[in-house]
Amino acid sequence: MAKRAALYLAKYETPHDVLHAAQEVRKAGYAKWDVHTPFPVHGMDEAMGLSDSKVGWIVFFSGLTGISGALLMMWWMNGVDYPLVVGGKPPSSLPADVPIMFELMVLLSAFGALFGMLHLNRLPRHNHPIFETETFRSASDDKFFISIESEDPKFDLAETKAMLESTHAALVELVEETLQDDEADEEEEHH
Amino acid sequence: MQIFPRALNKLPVYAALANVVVLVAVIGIPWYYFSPKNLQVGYEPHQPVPYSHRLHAGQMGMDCRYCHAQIERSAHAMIPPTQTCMGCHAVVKTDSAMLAPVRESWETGNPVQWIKVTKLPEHVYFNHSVHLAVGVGCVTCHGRIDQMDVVRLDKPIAMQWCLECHRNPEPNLRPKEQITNMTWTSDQAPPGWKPPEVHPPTNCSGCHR
Amino acid sequence: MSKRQPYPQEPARPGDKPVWITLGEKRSAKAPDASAELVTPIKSSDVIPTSRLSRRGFLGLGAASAAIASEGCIRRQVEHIYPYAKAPEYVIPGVPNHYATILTRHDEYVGALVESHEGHPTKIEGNQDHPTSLGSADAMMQAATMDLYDADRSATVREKNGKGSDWAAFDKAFDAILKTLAADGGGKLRVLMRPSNSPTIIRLREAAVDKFPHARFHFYAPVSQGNVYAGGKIAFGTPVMPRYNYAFAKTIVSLDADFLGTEQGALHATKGFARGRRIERPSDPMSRLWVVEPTLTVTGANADERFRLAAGDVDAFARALAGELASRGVDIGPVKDAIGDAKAPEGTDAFVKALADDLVANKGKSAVVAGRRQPPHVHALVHALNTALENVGRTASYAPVSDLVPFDLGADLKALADDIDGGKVDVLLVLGGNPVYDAPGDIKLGEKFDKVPTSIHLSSHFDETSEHCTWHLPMTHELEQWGDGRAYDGTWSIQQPLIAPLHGGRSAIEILARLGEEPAKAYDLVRTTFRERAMTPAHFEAAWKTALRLGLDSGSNSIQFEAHATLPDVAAALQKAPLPKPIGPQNLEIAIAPDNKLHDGMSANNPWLLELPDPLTKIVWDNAALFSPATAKALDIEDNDVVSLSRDGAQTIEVAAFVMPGQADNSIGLVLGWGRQNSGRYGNGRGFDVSPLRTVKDMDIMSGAKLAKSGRTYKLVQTQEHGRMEGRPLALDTTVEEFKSNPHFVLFPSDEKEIAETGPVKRELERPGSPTPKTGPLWDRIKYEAHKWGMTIDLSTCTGCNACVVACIAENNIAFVGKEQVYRGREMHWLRIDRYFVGEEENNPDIAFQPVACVQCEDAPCENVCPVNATTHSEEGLNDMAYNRCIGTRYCANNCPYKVRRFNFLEWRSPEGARQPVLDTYQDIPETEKMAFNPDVTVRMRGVMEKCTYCVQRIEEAKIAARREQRGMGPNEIKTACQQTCPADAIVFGDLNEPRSEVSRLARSERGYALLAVLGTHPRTTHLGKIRNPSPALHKAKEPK
Amino acid sequence: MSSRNRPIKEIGEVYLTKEGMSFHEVSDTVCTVTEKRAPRNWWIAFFITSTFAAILFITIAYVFWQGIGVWGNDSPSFWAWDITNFVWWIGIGHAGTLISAVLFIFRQKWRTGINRAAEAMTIFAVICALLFPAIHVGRVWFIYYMFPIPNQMAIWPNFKSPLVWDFFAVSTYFTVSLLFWYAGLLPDFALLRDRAMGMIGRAGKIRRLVYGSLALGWRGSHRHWQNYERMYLILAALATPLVLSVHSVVSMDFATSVIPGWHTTIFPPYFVAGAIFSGFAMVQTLMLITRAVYGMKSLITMRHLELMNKIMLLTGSLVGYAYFMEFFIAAYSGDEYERYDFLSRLFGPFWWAYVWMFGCNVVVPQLFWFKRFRTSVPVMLAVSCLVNIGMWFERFVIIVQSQNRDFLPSSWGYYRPTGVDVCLFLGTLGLFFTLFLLFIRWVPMIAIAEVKGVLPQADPHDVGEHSTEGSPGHEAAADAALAGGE
Repeated sequence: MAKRAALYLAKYETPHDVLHAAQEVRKAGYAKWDVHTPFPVHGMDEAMGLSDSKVGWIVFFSGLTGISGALLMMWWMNGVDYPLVVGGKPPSSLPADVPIMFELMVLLSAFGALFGMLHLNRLPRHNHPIFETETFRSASDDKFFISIESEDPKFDLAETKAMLESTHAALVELVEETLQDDEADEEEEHH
Repeated sequence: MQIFPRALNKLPVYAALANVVVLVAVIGIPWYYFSPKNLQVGYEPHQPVPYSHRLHAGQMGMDCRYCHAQIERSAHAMIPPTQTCMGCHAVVKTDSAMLAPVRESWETGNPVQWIKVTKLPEHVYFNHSVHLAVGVGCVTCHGRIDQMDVVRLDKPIAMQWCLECHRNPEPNLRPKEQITNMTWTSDQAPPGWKPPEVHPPTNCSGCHR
Repeated sequence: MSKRQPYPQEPARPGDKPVWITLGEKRSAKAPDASAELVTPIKSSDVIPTSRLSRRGFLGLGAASAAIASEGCIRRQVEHIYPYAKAPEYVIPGVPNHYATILTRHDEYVGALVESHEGHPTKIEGNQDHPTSLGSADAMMQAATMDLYDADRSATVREKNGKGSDWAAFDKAFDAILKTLAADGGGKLRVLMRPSNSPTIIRLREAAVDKFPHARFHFYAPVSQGNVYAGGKIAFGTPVMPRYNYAFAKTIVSLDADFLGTEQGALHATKGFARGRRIERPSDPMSRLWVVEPTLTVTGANADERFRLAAGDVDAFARALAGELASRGVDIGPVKDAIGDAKAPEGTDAFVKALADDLVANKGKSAVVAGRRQPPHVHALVHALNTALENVGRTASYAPVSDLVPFDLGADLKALADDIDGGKVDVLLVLGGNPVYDAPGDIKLGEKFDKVPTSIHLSSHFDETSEHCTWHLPMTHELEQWGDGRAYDGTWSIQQPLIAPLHGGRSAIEILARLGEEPAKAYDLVRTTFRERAMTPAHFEAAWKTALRLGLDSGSNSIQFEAHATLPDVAAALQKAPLPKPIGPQNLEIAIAPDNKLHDGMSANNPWLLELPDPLTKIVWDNAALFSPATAKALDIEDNDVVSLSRDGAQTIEVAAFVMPGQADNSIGLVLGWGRQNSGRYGNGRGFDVSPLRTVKDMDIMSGAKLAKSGRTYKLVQTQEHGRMEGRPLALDTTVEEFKSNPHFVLFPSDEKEIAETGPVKRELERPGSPTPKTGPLWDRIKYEAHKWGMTIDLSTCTGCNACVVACIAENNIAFVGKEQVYRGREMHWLRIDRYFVGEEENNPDIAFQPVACVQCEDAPCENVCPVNATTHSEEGLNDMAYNRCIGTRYCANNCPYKVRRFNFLEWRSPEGARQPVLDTYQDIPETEKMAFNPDVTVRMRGVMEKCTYCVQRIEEAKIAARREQRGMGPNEIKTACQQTCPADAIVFGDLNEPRSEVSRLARSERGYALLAVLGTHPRTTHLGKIRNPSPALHKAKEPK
Repeated sequence: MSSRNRPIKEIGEVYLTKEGMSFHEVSDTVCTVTEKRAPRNWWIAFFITSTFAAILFITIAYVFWQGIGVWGNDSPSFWAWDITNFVWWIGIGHAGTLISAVLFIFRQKWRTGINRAAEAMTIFAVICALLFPAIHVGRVWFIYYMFPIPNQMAIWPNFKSPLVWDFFAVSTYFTVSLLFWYAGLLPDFALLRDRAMGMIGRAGKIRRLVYGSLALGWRGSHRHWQNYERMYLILAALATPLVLSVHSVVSMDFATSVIPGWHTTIFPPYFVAGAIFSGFAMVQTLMLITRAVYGMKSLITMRHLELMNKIMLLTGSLVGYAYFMEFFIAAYSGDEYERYDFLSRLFGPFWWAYVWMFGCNVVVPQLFWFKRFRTSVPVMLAVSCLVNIGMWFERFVIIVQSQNRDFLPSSWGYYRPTGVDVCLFLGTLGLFFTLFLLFIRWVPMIAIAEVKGVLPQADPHDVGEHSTEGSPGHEAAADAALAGGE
């Protein structure tokens, strides 16, 4: 069972520390790195220099589908396919369609929001090298981490370690993952 | 420590695929398999008397209304009484084994227990007379009965199918004298013949009362 | 949900008796069709159609497959088709035949036209050509099919020792009996039967007397014409049946006579009366009806002037009236002295005076009518008055009575009882009737019967009387038997069977024939009698066929003679008859009348009638003792209290009390026909039997009643609990005067165009009508180019008689649900008659009847809210209801302002093993009841909504017929069931787009208004406002008080 | 400089949690509930509620077998307890999403203590509500006619029917609430997963598998947090109008009809106010109980409760206003039917129901004008229960009373319920509480990640020297943080 260096994990005690550390790492010019916190830490977006989230767009378009789909469905079913005289009203009347148009818009938007988020985050991903280490368990509790992946071009066992220690990390650890036969697709999944 | 195998990371892909499959199944399967087209058409029960429409209506060319008398006056299909059969079979094929049930019925007075082929739901009120009156041919709903040795259900008799014609009857209309003609096509229409102006009901009480 | 399949199920079996139908054609009897689960053969256990997989039982599970089934898919179970073996002539499966016959109604014969589907009767209409019905039928006739299919009818001959017997055994025994009787000329033979003017019965009776000279015939019926005949005897020297021309009479006075309801001849009386009331323009003349009666009756409810008067005081009132007339120069000769200075009952003075003036003003155009239960001399006096008022020959004429039975039937029955006590009776033959139940209490007939060595009872049910007889014989229903009878005017009518006896019974004449001539088929007996219409054999057959076809022998009606009362005799009778002690708080009265629905209780097992709300009290499944609000307060009685009533010489009964406005003070109103113990599953123990209170002396009117509260209560159930309109413009009415001054009293006519025509609306009237909103909807309203079905209901002529309600039940397979469910407000009647009390006086209100069925709104609120499009509009503006699409959210019913939608809360036609709500037991409905279903109408299952469809099945049939025959439709071609049966012709249906149709004319009438039009529902049903014709004089007289 | 997350004592703000709570304490307090064995009381409660839940399902089976005639529904009360219960439950189901969404958008940090439980309650209430439209139809096996699916009858639902709107609205609401709830749970499931790592034996393995798969491999990555926060904000933004729309649509079942007492434009806002009112009352009831049972006083503080009471006072008064407006409109409309109907609410056969409704919904909440009552647990418990009773009667009055006094006096009636009606209603209560008990037993009943997010030390700019080497106890850190704050 060959092992391979997957990522460096640096642990911090407080949000304050990890925020500063993140700024350092970013200065150091790493690309494939991440911060792990039990709750979203404010100012981290800037610290990591992340661009705005794209969830909004997904929601917008799914919502659009919902509202137009609803209108189309009702117009065709009641107005075109089998127009019936109901209460002496015209077979297809817009006012009556409004509530359902709204509901379907909301419904599809909601789906768009959640699944869009999951998609952008490439979740669900139940298996991740980072889970190899016991240290990481506290990431969801009260500790703060920075991880730098080995795929990162600037990744270097020595330098990266040094850089992370320079950020007052409470602990720096190299996480290794065991390689399997399906190496190939494992690789491509990283890219 | 990993809880799940790496393979599970493909989950999203599988989930997406599964979704599509289920969706298609849920809508598609009932749509097709529960449809009269699939469940009704081809119903071909074994009748107590192997009466052959092919022989009587086809080869001998008897008019449908010879047996199904009064069908132009009544709502019902007018399955002929034993009397009608005996009209001929008192002299023709008097000892045919196949006709035994008919003769028995004639003697005992008990009816021949025909099996219903063209079954409508019981809340549907179909009226033969009016359809014939406007010139809907037998063949339109019953198919080439003159080619059937055993009567089989030929058309998906369901609301949707009825509506197709009720919404656009013209293609299914013919001159009144042609209603029992199994082979009539619109190009045989006499010159200048126009399908009559019928306005079949598409509202509920047209068929449900 | 299902309808019957077209083909008859049951083969003709060798055993069956042949049934004869019109034109003497013979055909084989057929049991009902079976195939759909609703109907199975009643005689054949062998052929159970496989499709009788009870879908309902199965739906109980809510099985999804049922859903699929109703979509017409996978119905794999085999369905059979059973064509005839030998097709009967004149029967095209699916095309109903109609046969003319007669039915007994209130002990008179009424012409009927019966619809028969593949050999079993499903619907009864009046016979257009018959003088008694003139095309109309009443509630009891409409319900007759249910009597025919009553599953509790007796099916076997029974002996006292309980062991079932059969006809063969009886015939043997009976022959022996007759032999022994022949010895002394039948000295110990007694025959008890209901009075009947059937020529055949009379003939056979005479024949029997020839053979058994010493035998005695006795007659009894709980309700009889005795007093009427006796009165005629006094006045004219011969018993007569008076007839009044209500159409022509301008002033009609009813002295305790319910001539629109329970009296004989009510059907044609209503026809005539309605004609006199139907006014279209204010200028039209209108009759005025004065009623003096103790209990609010249908007649009283239609009165213009009504006085609540105890039945016992009516005598005094009549005399006072005569006096007033005399004092106004009406020549009543010696009668004047006979009445001396009779005091009018207190409070009636103004009434009598105004009435007298009105009569004098309308000499020769008036009619005075006395009620059946009033004593003979009152009838005599009435004849005298009609003579004196010159009405004879104009509004009053008299027909001879064809069968001479004793006038006092009670006494006749008593004579029989005494003979039994005296051991003079060995053999008692009771043909029909149920004397033990309905005989006066003081005779104790049951005990008497037990003493008779051989008593034979022929009856449809094994009833109270059968229990006291040694032999019980099942009797045929009138739709199963040959017979004949005479109409009130003597018209000779033939009764022909529609179906072979379901339970192998025999008719009265078949038994009677055994006494006299040699036994023969009823058919021959009736024909033999008919020969008496002196005709050569050649003519005979033709005449016979015509009579069968028409249901009557035209020209056989006896001459109406215009007799003039011989005043001295009347005077003598009056002198002989002392005035009864006036009714008062110290002298309570009990007045017994036949019931509005069950009459005398002979069809007490008929669920259609049992669940039919009483026209006035709206009580179902029960009768009650009626008290006026004042009396109730005085006696401290409330609704539902159980009180015990008694009087000297009579037994005590317990009955539930009901406080009824319009009831006379100190008079307790009771009705016959209830409290049957042995009527069958539906009728047993319903209501209270009042006959124990009757005595031979006083059958109907009895003073000196004693009343005691039991402290218990009994649940009386009404279909309408709230009787006031709360000032809402619902059943609009006005007086002739107001109508003249303001022809548009209904104020806002039913559509914009009308408003333009009739001009602005008067606001000052205190009861505003309901305007159609001036601002229409936001969209263009739909135009109905082709047919535009509509209906008008004339509140002026509607008497509230309930015939239309039962007609609707019979036509549309409407379920009955039982007392408990009605209590829960779940009655299913598509057509209901709302009864409102009008006016402030709670003791003596005016009555307004308003029939309400689905009004077929053009902009129907119910349709908008149905989530599944189960109720939508047709191109002809019908508010369609697709039962098979309905999922039962009941939202439509919520949103129906008229509350005419009915919901199947439970499976009223219980599936196997499910609780039958009507009886609250676990059982299926009887197979025979299923034969009553109309095959053209879907039978609704539980969980679906239903409502009036304007009889869409009739509309479609007519349209199809027209198209089949390549013709247009006649202006008034279609008649709905309610319209066809309405004796008052108050309901008119037709095409509003058809200028020639009657409905299009009436809908535009000035009295026309749309119920709750203010909601903008644009109903297709137009109600015509009610016009009353109160006496101006009387009201002026009232003013000062 | 001071922390955004610290209360400004000057204006009387207090801590949202027990002062100085550390991240780990928060995790512990909440998670241990799901990790320890259930307390005895839990089992007793669970036994009782699940019994009632069982009754519910038996009753439903009975109704299917016999038909809904076994209920008291009649003509004219074609709808009665069935729809009353439906509207009541839906109303209760509004508080959850409202607390989560609306308060989230208004940045009301105090919501964090209660939003999780509130959302759960929403979902369970909506489940109970959805039961009724389903079983109240006469032929339940045909209910799919309501859905726009292709069929051999070639006929579609009637989209003009408010009932169809209702179906879409409620099912949408249920789905969205579910998504919202689950999204919020993601990080907490991850926490439970990670805590389970240490556990040995079967229990640990199962917990790892279950919570692991539910956590979808969440690893608190900030790149994820970024999308996550945006998603949460959007869901909140969607849910807010949704909440308002749902009960508006429900109210349209009545408002679009013609029946006096139903046909009212005031209904949508009036129903929404009522919904929030009853919803908060139910949340309050539940919170008070769980708080007592599980000693969550550190996380569900008196401040939470008092704020809730204030909202109840507000919405209660709104509802009261609506009651008065109804009468005014009826009088002002000049519509005799409308007038009569409202008068008979007071003096008609159902006056007693009106008294319950008015007393519980309008009079009782006025107690909360006084801080003494606002902060007294027994009082608020009593009030919140009474409010729920009152709100049930409100729906009863609107639905049944109006039907029994509509246009034609001839068809007026008096509604009488049956035992089956009662069993159904109690049954839904049983189902509701059963689900809720299961929830507090297996799911973090408080949004841990969010609570941590509003702790003072969660703010990176929250000064207070934190050693860079080694780790001082959490208390120390917290104290330091506090010191810095003042």
